[in-house]
Amino acid sequence: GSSASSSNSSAKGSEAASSGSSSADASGTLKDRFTMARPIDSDNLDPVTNQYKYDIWVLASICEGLVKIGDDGSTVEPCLAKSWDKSEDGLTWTFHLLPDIKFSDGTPVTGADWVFSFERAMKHDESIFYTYCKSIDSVEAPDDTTFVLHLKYVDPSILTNLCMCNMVVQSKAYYDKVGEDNYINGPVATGPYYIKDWKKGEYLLLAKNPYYRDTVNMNEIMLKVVSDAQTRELMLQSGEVDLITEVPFNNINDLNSQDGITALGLPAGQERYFIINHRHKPFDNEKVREAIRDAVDIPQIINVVLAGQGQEANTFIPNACMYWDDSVPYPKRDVEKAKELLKEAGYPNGFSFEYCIVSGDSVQEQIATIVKQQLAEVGITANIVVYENAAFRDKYANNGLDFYVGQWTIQSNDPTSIADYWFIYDQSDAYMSGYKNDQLTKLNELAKHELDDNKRAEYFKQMQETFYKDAVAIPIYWGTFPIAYSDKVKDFVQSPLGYYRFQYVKCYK
Amino acid sequence: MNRLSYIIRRLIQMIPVFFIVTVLVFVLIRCIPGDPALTMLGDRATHEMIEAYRQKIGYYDPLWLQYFIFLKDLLHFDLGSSLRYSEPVINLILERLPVTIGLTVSVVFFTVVIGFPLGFMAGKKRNKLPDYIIRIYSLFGLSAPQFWVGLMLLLMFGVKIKLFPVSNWGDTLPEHIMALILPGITQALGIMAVIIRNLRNNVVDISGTSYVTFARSKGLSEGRIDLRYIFRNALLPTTTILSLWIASLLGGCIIIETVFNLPGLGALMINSVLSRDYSVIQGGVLIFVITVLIINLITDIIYSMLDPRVTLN
Amino acid sequence: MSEYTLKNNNSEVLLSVKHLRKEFPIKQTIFDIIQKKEKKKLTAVDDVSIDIYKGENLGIVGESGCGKTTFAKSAIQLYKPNSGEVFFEGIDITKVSRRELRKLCRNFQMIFQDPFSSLNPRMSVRDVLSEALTVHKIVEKSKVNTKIANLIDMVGLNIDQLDRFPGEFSGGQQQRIGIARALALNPKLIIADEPVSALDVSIQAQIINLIKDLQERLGITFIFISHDLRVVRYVTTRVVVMYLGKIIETADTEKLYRNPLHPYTKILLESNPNLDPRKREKKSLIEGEPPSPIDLPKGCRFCKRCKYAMDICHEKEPDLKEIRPGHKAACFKL
Amino acid sequence: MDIRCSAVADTSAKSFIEKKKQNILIDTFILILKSKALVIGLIIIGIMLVLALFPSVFTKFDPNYIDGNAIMLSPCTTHWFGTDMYGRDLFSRVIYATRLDLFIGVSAMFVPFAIGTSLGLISGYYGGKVDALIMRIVDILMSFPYMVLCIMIVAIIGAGIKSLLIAMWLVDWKNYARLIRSEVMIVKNSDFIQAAKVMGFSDKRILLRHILPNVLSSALVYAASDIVVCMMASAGLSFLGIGVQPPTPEWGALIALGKTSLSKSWWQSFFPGIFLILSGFGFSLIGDGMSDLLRTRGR
Amino acid sequence: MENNILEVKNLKMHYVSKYETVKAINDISFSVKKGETFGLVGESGCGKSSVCKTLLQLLPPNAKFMGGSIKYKGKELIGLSNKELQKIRGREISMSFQELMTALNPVTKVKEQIYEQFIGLKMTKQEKYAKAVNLLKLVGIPSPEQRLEEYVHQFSGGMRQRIMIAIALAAQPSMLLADEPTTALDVTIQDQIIKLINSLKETLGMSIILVTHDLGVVSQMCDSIAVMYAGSIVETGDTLTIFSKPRHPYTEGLIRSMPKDDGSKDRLESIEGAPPNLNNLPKGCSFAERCKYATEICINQMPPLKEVGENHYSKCFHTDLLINSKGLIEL
Ligand SMILES: Nc1ncnc2c1ncn2[C@@H]1O[C@H](COP(=O)(O)OP(=O)(O)OP(=O)(O)O)[C@@H](O)[C@H]1O
Ligand SMILES: Nc1ncnc2c1ncn2[C@@H]1O[C@H](COP(=O)(O)OP(=O)(O)OP(=O)(O)O)[C@@H](O)[C@H]1O
Ligand SMILES: [Mg+2]
Ligand SMILES: [Mg+2]
Repeated sequence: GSSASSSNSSAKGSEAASSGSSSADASGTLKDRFTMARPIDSDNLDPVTNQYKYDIWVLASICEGLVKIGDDGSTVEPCLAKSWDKSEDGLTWTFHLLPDIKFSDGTPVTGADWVFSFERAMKHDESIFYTYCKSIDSVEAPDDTTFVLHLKYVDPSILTNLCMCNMVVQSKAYYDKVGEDNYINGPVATGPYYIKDWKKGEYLLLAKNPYYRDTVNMNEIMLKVVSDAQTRELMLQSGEVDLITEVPFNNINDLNSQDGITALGLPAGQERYFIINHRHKPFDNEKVREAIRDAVDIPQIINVVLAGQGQEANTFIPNACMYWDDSVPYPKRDVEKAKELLKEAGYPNGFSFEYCIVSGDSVQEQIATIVKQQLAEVGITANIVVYENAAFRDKYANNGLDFYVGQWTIQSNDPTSIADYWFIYDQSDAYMSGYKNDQLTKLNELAKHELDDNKRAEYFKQMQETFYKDAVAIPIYWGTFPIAYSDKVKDFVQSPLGYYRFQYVKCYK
Repeated sequence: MNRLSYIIRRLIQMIPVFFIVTVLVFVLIRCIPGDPALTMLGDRATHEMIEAYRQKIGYYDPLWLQYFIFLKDLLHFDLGSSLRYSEPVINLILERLPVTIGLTVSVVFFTVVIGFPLGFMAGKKRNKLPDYIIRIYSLFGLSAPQFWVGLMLLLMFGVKIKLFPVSNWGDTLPEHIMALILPGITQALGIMAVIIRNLRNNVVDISGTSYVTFARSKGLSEGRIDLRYIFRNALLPTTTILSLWIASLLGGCIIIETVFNLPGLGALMINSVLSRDYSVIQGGVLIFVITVLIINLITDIIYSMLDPRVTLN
Repeated sequence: MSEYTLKNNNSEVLLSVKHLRKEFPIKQTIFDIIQKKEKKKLTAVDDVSIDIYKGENLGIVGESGCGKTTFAKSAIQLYKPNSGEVFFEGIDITKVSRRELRKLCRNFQMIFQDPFSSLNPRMSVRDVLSEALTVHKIVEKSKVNTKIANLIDMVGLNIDQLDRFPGEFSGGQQQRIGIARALALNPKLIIADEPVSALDVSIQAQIINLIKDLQERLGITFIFISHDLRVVRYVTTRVVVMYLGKIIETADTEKLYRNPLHPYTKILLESNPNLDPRKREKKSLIEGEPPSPIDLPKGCRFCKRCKYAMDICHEKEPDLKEIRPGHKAACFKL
Repeated sequence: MDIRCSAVADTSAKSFIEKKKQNILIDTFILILKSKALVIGLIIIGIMLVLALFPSVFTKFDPNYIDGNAIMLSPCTTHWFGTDMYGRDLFSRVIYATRLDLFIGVSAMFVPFAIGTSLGLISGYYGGKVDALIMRIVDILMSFPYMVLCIMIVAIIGAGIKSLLIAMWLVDWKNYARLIRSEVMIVKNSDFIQAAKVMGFSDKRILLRHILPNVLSSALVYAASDIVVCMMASAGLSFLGIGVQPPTPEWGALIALGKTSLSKSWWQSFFPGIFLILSGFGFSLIGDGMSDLLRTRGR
Repeated sequence: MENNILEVKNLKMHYVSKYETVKAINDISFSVKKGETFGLVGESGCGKSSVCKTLLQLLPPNAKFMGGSIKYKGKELIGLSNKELQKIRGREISMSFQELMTALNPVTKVKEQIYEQFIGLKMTKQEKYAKAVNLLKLVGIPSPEQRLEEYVHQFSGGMRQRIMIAIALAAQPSMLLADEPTTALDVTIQDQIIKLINSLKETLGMSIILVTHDLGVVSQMCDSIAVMYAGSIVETGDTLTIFSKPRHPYTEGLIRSMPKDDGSKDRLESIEGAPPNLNNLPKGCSFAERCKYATEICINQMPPLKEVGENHYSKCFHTDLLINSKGLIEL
């Protein structure tokens, strides 16, 4: 089920995501291959053990599960299961599968494949997706069109969880053939595309799954890896690629003004926060954190850094998610109040701290540049320190960071995982901020087991309010996926969760 | 000295250097903060996951043991496998080596084709207009940032005139060659400056030597003297400098590789350092060291063949 | 002249060189090492013994490359000799510590073969001289300038050339700077290694006169190396003829010039171009090149080019023996 | 010829010293003036130095001030070089960057120069084991990929100019050491060094007073162009995102920032680029001029 | 004159640089007869090599030709194009250089450097080889077949001198300019070279201009000589005359400063002072400053080259004072 609160964003999402559908002219002939450039390659296309968004986003076009998240990112839709029943106690779910489904290598999908796939997901407890299948006790496949889940406890988000990439059906025969070690090169599954060729760090080539049950437009999808943003733009301009991702925000308008190129920000379930390390002085003082919240000018950040392609955020839950609460106040600049708060906190003359950024992340760098000045206006000195990625992570893991910009990209529209990350202290030190609030931990636990939608909403509302009250972190904005593509491209869909839906895309000659 | 015995001696001399470099890389890479588990597992990793991962890759083994294992594998020509790509390091490197070598060849080609004639001309027309123009041009080449030049060339020849691809390593040799032209020119522009200046000075020096005058006294034609005496002899010291550059090109083309999006070794190495992919770094540095040492050896031998005065020892 | 002979024999020995040998190693290949081949070496000075008396002027002549410079340099420890002893006023300077040697050094100075390369191109004449004077505290600080002026004057240079650099002087002037530098330390022995070979006759005469004057006035002992036989005859009191690292003949200058014993010495003296255009020889007196000092032939070193060579010459090396009083030579024929 | 032992009066000799010393200075100055390259180079670097020392005299804008109303302005009368994406005045950023850039260039050159020269001297002069050791280290440094080392150092001490400098200090001396060593090997066998030995001078004196001045010139000339290379390297690091810490103005970083919108706002990388090239010119000209000068001074 | 193979008239040449003008050749005239060895004598730096290089127009870029004429076999060489000069150089007049350690290309085999002389002649490889071997034999290099394959650095100084002479003779020129062929060599090798050139001259019938400052060498080789001082010829005549009756103070000084062969230890007479700077020549006689006969006129006026005997000229106002000067040798 989906909540009403996310409907507005999903509507917007679907509109923008299916680009230029209005002018779908029948005159053009399709190219053989659709080429896009992205900055980073996938690392691991094992549906279970992968970790990066760049893996999951692609996997969405390769693998399918029982159900899937709709293209708007907010609804759960049937996929390989055409319907399902839930037992009275909510612990047994029976899925009725589509008949005659075949893997991309032509072998039929059997119950054994389903069982194998799920059991593998449940076995890999080091996978970052393990939480999504935590509630499943066991699975069985009485026949090739029925699949049954037995839960350990009632799980309100089980259907959304089943949309995750680790619970997709994969060919057991193929797995047995290549073995665990080579499985990161990708599974054989039932999605519209399969992996035809993968030169790591260079490109990933997908080809149409001939056994796919639905229409697929392009024969091949080429995902090139081009790390430099400028080079990506030049490639688009020269026509070498049809679409590029992660366009620098301040170039969107410029690209848009060029002939034959459209650039825009696709709505994304992505949020950036200023994350403050409560364990470091003076951030242990709530007033100081509030002062910072009052000192930053988020509209300016969105204007300068995102060229307007973003939305101010108010809480830790991205607005693409269920249970997002609009009533939580948005951070608003108030220099006087910030100064006042600082005085109350005992820092009338301000203080200085280390503002840590990861090298090579231009958005982080730009935000830092602006915030440095904004904070300076209330007397706080931010010393920007650039860490190279791994060093950053090391410092991050050892509580060494004072203050940094964190980013969360949702993989499902259920906010459970993000709430876990913030409020299960033992798991992640509350996003490494060191914030510890037992009450919130308890609330989160309750929300996890609550079947009643309204009650869940209430729990999440409370969490969001406390999050604001304690000034745990400062939400900045909900981002977009900045892309640019040639006008030859129609119907490119990337859901707000980032999933590519390559079966829709059309690229004309 | 006998060439063969010289080569053997040089190869033997390489062993300690090679050995020390392995130790150095091994220790250095493990000294720097950042641990592979954290980078590999990403933001959402829990403490347990990190722990499990570290166990898996032998993070807690004593350093000497890790090194020992590394050496042992090395004896079987096994450089280990990449943590990030889960692929044998040797495959990763061999896949990218052609690109890097191709790039180097392209750079050397353009340096030679453009730089040699210019340097020679500047030297011949010393303190005349062509000399000044060439020297100013070479200074420009020296002090213009590569990435800027690269992007400008791409804008001009990739987007506006569409003569070359912006980035298409491609699958066939002609495609590869096309992809290597602009990066070759860009990188050559910087090196050329050094080559031109060096060659110019050599030409000036050689033009004044008495063997050139003596050659003239023999009644040889100017063309022959330019080519056989001045150019040929001026080239000798320049080739040494060029070889030093070739060595550093093999490991240092990262900026060019990024701008032109070439899947070369530089990018692989940098990314591996960034993600603490230990075995790739070790393997990469190892291959690099061997290549550099061999290139040095080859240049020394070639040099000794070109210049009989140089003795190999 | 007989007066010189007398004087020498009565004087005390200043520098006594005993069985001096200097070899330069030749690099080996890896195969040579593996095959345990004997290390090759270039024998530049081979078992040379000679006494140098106080106040005399000893000439050393010989073909180029025969080891004259090497002998001189190893005698004063600029090259570490491989074996042999060198006594300077009774002290074995091959055995003293570096420190002590440094102190002893000021007693023997050298004038180098190439005047230009023997001067630091980046030090002015003043710097060169004042450094020598101050480091060894030859004179008080305040007197340094006076002393420099004296020295400069003594070698016939002009005081206003003091601040010039060696490159700005002619060869003869450079050579004089070298002499001034050597004189600065008040040495007892000066080794002059071909001090005039790079110069013109007119300048050569000035230097020769200067050397003679110095010897007479200050009583400095000289070792005078040259291949200009006329100059040697003019300047020296006793001559040593070297061939391939060995002394083959030694005698008082006039004795040797009037009556050379060794075949090589004879050829050498006759090779000296005659100043009279009417006396031209057609045929060269000597054929071939000297053998390489790396693979020395068995027997007499000169036998290959010697027209008097006998069988024994190819078998055994002749010793240097006294043929006449004060006249030694190494040849079986004598 | 008689030997004139005339005692030259102390005083006249002394007065001679002073006069001559002055003349040497003037001579050198005239020589410098005669070398066009040197003069032009010195003028360029002189202007740069003035900019570096008193940037505030030349611009009224704070280089780091973010002006939301002046984003991406093209060059105009108020903003001579235009503004960047934050609305900062580019002219003042370029001017203020001069100090840091000159510092980077000079210090990245100087320390390796000092280390390399000393080690090269020692290695060339003493030879043997010391030499073998130093040369092996040079070999190792030569064969170690430079950028990888750079990034490792960045990882250890954080991004920024500091790590760039340290990386250069650690690595770049090898060139100087090689250069100096090979020259020392030649010079140490020359007669004037033997003369110094026979004069009983200490090794220290021979090394510093006699050998060093004779081997320094080529290293000096190399150093002048090395400065440019160092400044370029810092630009490269900025490109890779591990250059100076924002918002510090630095030419390389300015160019790198500007390159994201090359076609739209050319001025962003153009002007800092011009300054970078200009200073490169300046230093290279000084290097060229110096080599000319040393050549005429030499023989 | 018919039998003059080379006539040089009023030759002037300066080296011009940014800082100074070196007046290396100041109005020099002389002629060389067929089959004669003509010596150019004078102390180092007086312009002897410059004269030779001017004859073949092989001057460095900073040299500036200031006038004069060079007639070779009646043909004017000044003003010839490069192409025409190339035909003269090596084929007609060839030169062996003073800088024997550096005048041969270090990186090509001796063989190739000799072969270069055969360019343009239609010769087969074998012919070239045979000729090269012959040449080396001629100059007395043992095992020439092997030596042809070697590089210059493998030869000793004396050998290099011979190779240079061999190259210079390869095209059988009518005239050889030998620039200090013996200066850097020791007496025995010097002796060999002297005898070699003398015999070659006879067998090949060449004319030779020999440059040296060694009077011993001059006496053994030259038929007539010109004594140079500071860029001009101060005395010229046949060897015997000049050696026995020098009529210029400088020549006299030179001769006097030679140590005698007879073992006498009389103080040598040296010429005081140093030669004038060629970039700042005095107005009058350039030797005046060092000359013991000098009077006012010498300082103010340039002396003319006066005939003082048969074929004997001296550039001095006071040749009369020297009428009884003692030479090196007694006639
Ligand atoms: N430093 C050195 N290393 C190796 N060999 C040397 C060295 N110095 C001299 N020799 C060799 O030792 C031999 C003697 O040389 P030395 O310079 O003593 O001769 P010389 O008699 O002084 O000759 P010349 O008259 O040319 O000065 C020569 O064969 C020379 O090649
Ligand atoms: N390229 C040049 N530029 C400037 N001056 C030169 C040049 N070549 C020679 N000179 C000067 O011209 C004068 C004559 O030189 P030249 O070489 O003809 O003398 P030389 O008589 O051959 O002397 P040496 O006996 O030393 O060979 C010298 O003073 C020399 O310094
Ligand atoms: Mg010698
Ligand atoms: Mg000459």
